[in-house]
Amino acid sequence: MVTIQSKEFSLEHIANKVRGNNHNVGAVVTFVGYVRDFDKKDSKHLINMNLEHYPGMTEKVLQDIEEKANERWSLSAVEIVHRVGKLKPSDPIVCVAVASQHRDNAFDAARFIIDFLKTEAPFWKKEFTDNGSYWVNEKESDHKQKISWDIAKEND
Amino acid sequence: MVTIQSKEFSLEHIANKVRGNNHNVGAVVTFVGYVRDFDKKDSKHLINMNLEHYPGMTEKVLQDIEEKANERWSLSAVEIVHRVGKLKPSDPIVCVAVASQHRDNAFDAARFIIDFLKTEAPFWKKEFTDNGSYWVNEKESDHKQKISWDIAKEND
Amino acid sequence: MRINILFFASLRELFDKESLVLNIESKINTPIKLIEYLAKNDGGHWVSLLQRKTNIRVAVNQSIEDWNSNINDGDELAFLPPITGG
Amino acid sequence: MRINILFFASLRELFDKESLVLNIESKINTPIKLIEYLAKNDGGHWVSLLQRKTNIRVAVNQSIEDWNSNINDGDELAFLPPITGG
Repeated sequence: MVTIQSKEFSLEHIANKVRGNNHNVGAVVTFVGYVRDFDKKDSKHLINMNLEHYPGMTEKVLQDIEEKANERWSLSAVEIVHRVGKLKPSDPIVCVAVASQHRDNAFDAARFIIDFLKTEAPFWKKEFTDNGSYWVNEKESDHKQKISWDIAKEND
Repeated sequence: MVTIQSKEFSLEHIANKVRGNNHNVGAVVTFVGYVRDFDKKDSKHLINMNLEHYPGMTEKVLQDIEEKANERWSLSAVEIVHRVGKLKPSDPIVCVAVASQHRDNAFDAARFIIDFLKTEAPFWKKEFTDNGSYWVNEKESDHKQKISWDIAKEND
Repeated sequence: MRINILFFASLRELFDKESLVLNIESKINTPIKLIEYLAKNDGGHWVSLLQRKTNIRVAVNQSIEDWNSNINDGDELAFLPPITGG
Repeated sequence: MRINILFFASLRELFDKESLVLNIESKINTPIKLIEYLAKNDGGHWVSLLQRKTNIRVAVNQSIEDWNSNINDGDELAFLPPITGG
């Protein structure tokens, strides 16, 4: 399930939800991404950021990623929660939680989902720092990781 | 940090602890393993289980695994919590939580730790089912996964 | 035909608007034809958008599409700067 | 020499005890020599343990060691059935 919200989320709540009442779930893997306050490369400190998205398309893209993960691995449930709006350093931004019978599928799927979310879901971060404000550039490394999944699939 | 306990743990608590007050943590990955109630292969239902361990050695082995993960990846913190004693179906057994600046290290280390825990840490499960009680056999697949990390290291 | 254009993030700031409804001739039937036409006729920010084209993706009706894909009457066309979620 | 032996899980049930202190000659200085000696002299469950040897690991002072590693006076020797945590 996909949720876009401005308020903070509870990891325990999401983990309980993804596990549900399913006594056959043996593994839950969660990933939480946080706002970091310092960019070593640029020596600037973050004051806060604003997370903007494309309502409608965001949900569609994330549901599509969830579906792709379900096609690729045997999963019990998936929860994707992404925040938008104003965020401070060390605030949680995103949570991906995957429940499955065995741990391998949960680990693989969680990683796949966050890799694709980072490159496909229409979110944009504007950072306000002690050295000015700017739109964050897309990371080259994120794109490489998305591509590596495509290659892995060809080799499946 | 390594904790062996009989009481239930809180995922939120562990995740907060592993993140600490570190504004440079960008990612927290957690794995929780649960007691499953049904073994398809044997068509038997679990009533409960008893988890036994080797006090002293368990802590030593898990601290050693944590240390190896810290040598191999750049991590902010690691928390390993494992329960012992009587457990029912769907009870959480084990939690591994890893905090790091970037998500790749957190994912890799969490997986490494649970793979090694499963093959190296002296825990034993006795299952009480509707079809008798028995000590769980070591899983062949767990051993293969541990070995794959050794191979990955040689290729590093 | 009628195309609803959406701008996000740095492009929203550049154009100083979130959306724009255009009535264009039906022969301007791809995103690339549209911005080439607007850059030529209106200039301004459309020229900047055209220049940044390799870093911008287009979404037609909320799906990522090629710059040469078809656009039709009533479509929602969005220009997406490099995305940075998660 | 004095060796403190610990049994866990199925082996604890087999021997019906958690631990056992043995006084043995110092020439019986490896885990394999010890269980071969005990299987020969005491028989019983030590024979079963010897037969299951390939599935049992030994820990000397809480570290996994080879069946041919040295054991010394005062050591803690544990026999570990296949482990199944997590």
